Amino acid sequence: MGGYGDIEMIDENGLRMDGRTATDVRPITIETGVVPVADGSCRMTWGTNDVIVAVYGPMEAHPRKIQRQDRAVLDVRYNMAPFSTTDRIRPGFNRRSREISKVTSDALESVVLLEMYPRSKIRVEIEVICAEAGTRCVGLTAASVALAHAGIPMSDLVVSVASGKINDIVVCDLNKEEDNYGEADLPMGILPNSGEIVFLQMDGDLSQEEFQTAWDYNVAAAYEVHKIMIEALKNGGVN
Amino acid sequence: MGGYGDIEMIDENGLRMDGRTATDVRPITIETGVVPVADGSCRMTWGTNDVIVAVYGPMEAHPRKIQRQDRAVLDVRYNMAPFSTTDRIRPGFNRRSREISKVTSDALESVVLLEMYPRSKIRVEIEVICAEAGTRCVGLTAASVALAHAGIPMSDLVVSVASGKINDIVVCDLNKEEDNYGEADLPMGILPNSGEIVFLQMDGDLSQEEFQTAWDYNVAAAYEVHKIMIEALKNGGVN
Amino acid sequence: MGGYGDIEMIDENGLRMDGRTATDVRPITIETGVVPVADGSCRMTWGTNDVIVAVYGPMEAHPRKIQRQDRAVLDVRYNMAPFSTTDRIRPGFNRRSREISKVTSDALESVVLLEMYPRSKIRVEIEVICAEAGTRCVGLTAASVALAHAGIPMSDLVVSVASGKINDIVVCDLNKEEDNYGEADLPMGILPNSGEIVFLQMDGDLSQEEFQTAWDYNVAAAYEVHKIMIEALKNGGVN
Amino acid sequence: MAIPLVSKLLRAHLLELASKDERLDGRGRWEGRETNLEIDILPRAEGSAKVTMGDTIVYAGVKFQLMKPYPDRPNEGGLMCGAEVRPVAGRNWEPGPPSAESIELGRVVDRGIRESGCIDVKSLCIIPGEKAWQVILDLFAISDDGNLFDAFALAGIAALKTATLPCERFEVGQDQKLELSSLPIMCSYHKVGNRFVYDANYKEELGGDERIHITLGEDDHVHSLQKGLKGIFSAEEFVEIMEKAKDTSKELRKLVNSVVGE
Amino acid sequence: MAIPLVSKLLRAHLLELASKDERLDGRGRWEGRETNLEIDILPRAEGSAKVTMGDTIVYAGVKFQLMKPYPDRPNEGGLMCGAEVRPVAGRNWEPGPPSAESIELGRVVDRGIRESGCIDVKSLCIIPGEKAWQVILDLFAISDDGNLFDAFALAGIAALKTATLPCERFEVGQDQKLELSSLPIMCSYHKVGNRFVYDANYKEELGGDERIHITLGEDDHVHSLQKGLKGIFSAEEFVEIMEKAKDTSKELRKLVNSVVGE
Amino acid sequence: MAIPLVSKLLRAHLLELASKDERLDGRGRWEGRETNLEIDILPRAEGSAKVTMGDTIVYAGVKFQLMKPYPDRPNEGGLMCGAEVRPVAGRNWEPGPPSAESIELGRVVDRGIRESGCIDVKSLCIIPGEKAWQVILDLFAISDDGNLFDAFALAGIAALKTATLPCERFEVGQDQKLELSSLPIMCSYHKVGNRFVYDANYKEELGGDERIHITLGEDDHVHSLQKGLKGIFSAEEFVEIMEKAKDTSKELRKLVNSVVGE
Repeated sequence: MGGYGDIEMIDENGLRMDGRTATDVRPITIETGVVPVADGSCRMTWGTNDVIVAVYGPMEAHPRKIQRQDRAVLDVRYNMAPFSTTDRIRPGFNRRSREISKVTSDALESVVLLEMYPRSKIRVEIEVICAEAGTRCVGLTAASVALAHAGIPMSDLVVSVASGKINDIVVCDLNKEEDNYGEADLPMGILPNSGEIVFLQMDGDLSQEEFQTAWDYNVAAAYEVHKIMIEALKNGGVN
Repeated sequence: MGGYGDIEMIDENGLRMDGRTATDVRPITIETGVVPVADGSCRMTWGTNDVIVAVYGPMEAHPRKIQRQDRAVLDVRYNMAPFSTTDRIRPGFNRRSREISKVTSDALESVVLLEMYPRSKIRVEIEVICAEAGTRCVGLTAASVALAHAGIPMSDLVVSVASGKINDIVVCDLNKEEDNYGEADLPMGILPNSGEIVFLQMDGDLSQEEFQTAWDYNVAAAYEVHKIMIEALKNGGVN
Repeated sequence: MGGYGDIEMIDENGLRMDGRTATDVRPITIETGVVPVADGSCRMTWGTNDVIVAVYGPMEAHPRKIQRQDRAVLDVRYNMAPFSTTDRIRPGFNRRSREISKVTSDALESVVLLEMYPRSKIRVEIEVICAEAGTRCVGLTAASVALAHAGIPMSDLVVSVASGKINDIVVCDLNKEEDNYGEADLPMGILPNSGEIVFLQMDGDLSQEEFQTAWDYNVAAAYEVHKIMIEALKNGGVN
Repeated sequence: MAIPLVSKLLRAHLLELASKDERLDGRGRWEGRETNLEIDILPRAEGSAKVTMGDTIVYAGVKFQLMKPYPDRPNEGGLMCGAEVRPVAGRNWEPGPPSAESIELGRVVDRGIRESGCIDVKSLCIIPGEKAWQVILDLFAISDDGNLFDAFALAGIAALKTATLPCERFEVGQDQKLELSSLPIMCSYHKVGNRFVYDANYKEELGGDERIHITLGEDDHVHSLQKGLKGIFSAEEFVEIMEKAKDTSKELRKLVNSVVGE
Repeated sequence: MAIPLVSKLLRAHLLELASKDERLDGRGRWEGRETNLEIDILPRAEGSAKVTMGDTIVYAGVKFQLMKPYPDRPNEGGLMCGAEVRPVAGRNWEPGPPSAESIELGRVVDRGIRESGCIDVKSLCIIPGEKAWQVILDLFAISDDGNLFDAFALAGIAALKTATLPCERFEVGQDQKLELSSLPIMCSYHKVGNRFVYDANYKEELGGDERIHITLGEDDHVHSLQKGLKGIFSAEEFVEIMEKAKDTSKELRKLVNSVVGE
Repeated sequence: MAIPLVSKLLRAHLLELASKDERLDGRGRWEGRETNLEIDILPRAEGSAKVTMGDTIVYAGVKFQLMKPYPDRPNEGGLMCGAEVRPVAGRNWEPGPPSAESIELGRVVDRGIRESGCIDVKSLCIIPGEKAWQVILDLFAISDDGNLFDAFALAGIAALKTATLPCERFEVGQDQKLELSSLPIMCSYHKVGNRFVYDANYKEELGGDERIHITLGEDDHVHSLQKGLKGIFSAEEFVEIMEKAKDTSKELRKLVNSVVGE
């Protein structure tokens, strides 16, 4: 969070630099089946973000020591392609990617019915092809679509959205410029059917009141994004 | 061994800069049970050295390929905490730590009755929290106390002491300044009941005569340190 | 391939700087049995190249997961010693060595009768002690001699030679200076009994006609080198 | 970290205890273990603290290095925060490169401190574009009986508050205190027996589900949140633990101030 | 890459098909799959392309960095080419450090481009001995249904041909196109059922033997060759595929020119 | 290094031999194997030696690099000594990162040379604080039939004694010999069949217990000691091998001088 508040990110009519109101979400598209060799897949664009997710499995978990007798193992990887950002990302180990992989995995484990596939493994591969802001939210949302496309049973889809604060104003779904100068970021993973939460992070500075506003914006946006997800799955069918 | 002999490390009365005679050992304290979740543990301070050792086991050795049919495996790690020295130590692989872990393990294997626990593993974790000089001696000595505290049977305790040479004079138990300007260092691991040796290293320059003196100082000091170890184990009991 | 064509590498009589004609190969020696503890070994010098190969096996392949039910596993490593080149080579992982190991292994797998040793492993260790140019050819050729010396059955020996282009002229077996200024390099692995190919790489720039000439030079040279290999195996016998 | 097998018995026992509003070690649901804070205990560090929370024991040490400021922030120094949980700390911690667990530990504590803005990185600049201080906070666990997150965060902020810039050793003026403009405090809640409790111990962690880490600053401003592990929670549950965190963070801030001096 | 077990049935089936001059998916022996080339599809890259060959899908992205020329070549910039096949691309690709397979992939594609001399490395120099451009070509597989080599090579050369030097962002003048003096094209042949075929798919690779990669430039000049995997071939076999490569490379060069513009 | 299983039979056999004061290969207790030293055998190294001790064969090569002296020792160059035992040397040596065994090998040989002070690191300084020579001694095993320690130490000191500073190639004056002020020699003793023997071969190492490495310089000054492996020894035992080391080191020093020239 940069917090360089001298640039005007919101005009006198409450509109943001890209014309959105405080609660508007960037344009979203979802296409399933984009990785033909996978068991399920989708491509999600969200603003300039471009994320591809492939799902493999359920398949036999090996080596055997990683098997669980009573459920499937979920193996989630989040990765940014080297050309996905303005400064090239060197391939290889990366603490940020490791942490995002872990929280994404934790969120998906909360909804995937792993008990249905004892001793097996389900792989979820999230590749960020082009990054704007909020890639972890796009990755988690797209992963739940790809799992559904692969026919993996889940208790609910996960919709992930982040709200934040710029120029002391809380707004939904920060774009890249807003993220650079933003003062806080609150990404959440929401179950649209129950309103419950499976993913939560936040950093920056939010008063208790601002925090509540950001939370509410996220919940409202999640319902909108959920409609697009359902539409894409209807069009794309299940693999 | 620096060997810059122009600084006077010993005065006309044969006293060293910290007031010790040639054969005096720095002040030592030992406290057992400092790692409550371990099966045995101790903290040893020796001069400004501050070392914590935890022992886990005997427990099942896995993966199975590391098991030995006729005895336990001893897994010893020596490590310096990043804040243990004036210049921060970067965490991770380190040739010096690997070598000290190996010679410490070799020394302890010589006394621990490993045959009593076939197919199992005993872990010894040596953590240097604050380093002065002679950390390998402190680590080895403290490890044998922690093993005793864990109730692991041993043929004897190991007492480790180093003597060295400064300004062409042999002295016992070099402190940090003496070590910086010293011309030789002879650390030994001694069994106080038999006077036998399980650990021996040396580097620098010692004539055969000086070498004999350093050896004798170490043996004498070992008996003194041994008393403190016994006292601590009496007070702390066995876990 | 440098391609700095202003240095005259071939004189008016068609002779190269070291006196060879376009089709001459550098001097070669082969000695078997140079690694006494190995099951088969040889040392090959080729110009200033000095390469040692040791073969271990067939022996049990472990861990068991690398075993193949119907054949032996061939484990080939090509490595350059740190002092083998003018600029010291740092030990450790190296993409070039990994790739040469793989293509050498692929070539040898094509001739070694691996089906005769199910569930076992054969190790081939190629160490370049001194490098001039064409070390991958020397390594592959010497490896087939060492395998023969170890008594491992093969359908044929492999002879590896490289031709290239300097000053727009195709010549056989580039030496170091020629390699530095050369415009192309075509290393091949040839079976002298059938004339078939098991190894092929090339980079640089060759017209179709030049390519054919380089190919023909390699095949002719392979028959000459083959004689030296046979001679060495006769003298050294099989282990 | 090796994943220990959790017996169904433990989970069932925890559920039963929860139904009676009890905990394994007799504590109340929002009650923390006895917490002890010592400072200046690492002679080679420029700032240090040791925190004991029940049988959980951790150290924090601060070291400083000179750095060249990043080209896009020529007037700023830096903060680096690393958490190491070596196998000394418990039978399930393993040697080797940092596990996903210890990476998460370090990054969550780091964010709580960094995002609170308590360290003015501009004040760490010595010569713009040329020389600045890098603050390195190393967190080191000695005994893990659960809730390393809060222990690390508490030791970390206390160590920073006691730290002195070693200007003399680096020949850039006179030694001076590192200034902290606020005291961010982390409080962690773990779902055990289907309800959130504060300061879970190791067994509760083992038989529990998700955990939530909240870092609060002055006036209850939120600086960092993290949900870890598999688990689902409701907005109502979150509101309840946020309320508790407001109280507990104030108490812990008082403890730091009483030991370090405001 | 995990090595999948190949059933003897698959090999027998491929052999039988070959005896009837047929292939698994009905193609002719020298027929490639439907190939599609898109450019400028990666907004953060300075040049980009996506290639679809049947169910094989890859991306190529070009980035530029400033570098200090190597002391022995003060007037030259550099080219770096990396191929990554991450586990997204298929069930047998595994995470972790690059496998021998992906190292070979990157190095073979790199050599074809580098040795053709299509990039004039001298033109990449900005200030001799001080500053030059480094061209970084990243090849990234999304879906591997066989013949990643040709897909990578095609996407790579197309991405380079669309690339723009970001001089303005690096404050060294005005943006300008990267000049390519030629278009090296790779064609790969795989021995399947005891005969070579062009553009093998994943199943053919699985049940096949050696493969040969040929990179040809203008006037059929040879720039790079590589034989991969276990297998023996004759001079006659090689002559045959070289003839086929001359034709196919011309067709693919035409495709690149038609999409990118000459 | 893979740990081979040692049969109890081998240990029993060695014990029986020892009781008769015999050894596996018929040598006397303090007798070394036939030792051969060749120099100048690596054309790309600035100093080199090859040592054969029975079936143990090793190379040592010296290379020089320019370095910037360490800030706290501006008038000194450096010495780096690395031992690599690659799988070529025997069936139990494995590929991969250096094992604990090969790290110990390198460090023990390094200390013997470094601590003898035979290289005057001040003489390696070219421009104080700016430029100095770094001596790199690489030890490389070709065949391990036991006692790599002594073979490495002997080859190492001989290679250093033949080394020439490549001043001309680095354009810092005329080539000159590396000066050695003394010749530290290592002698290693292994407890086999319950008694120490000199120069154990591989089978004796396999069925033996602890080993002791002694490096002696001029006038029998001690420069380095190391006890390796599990085992207990008495002061009397140590006195005995120290006496033997005094004799043997003198003989080996004579060998080096006769081959290299004093």
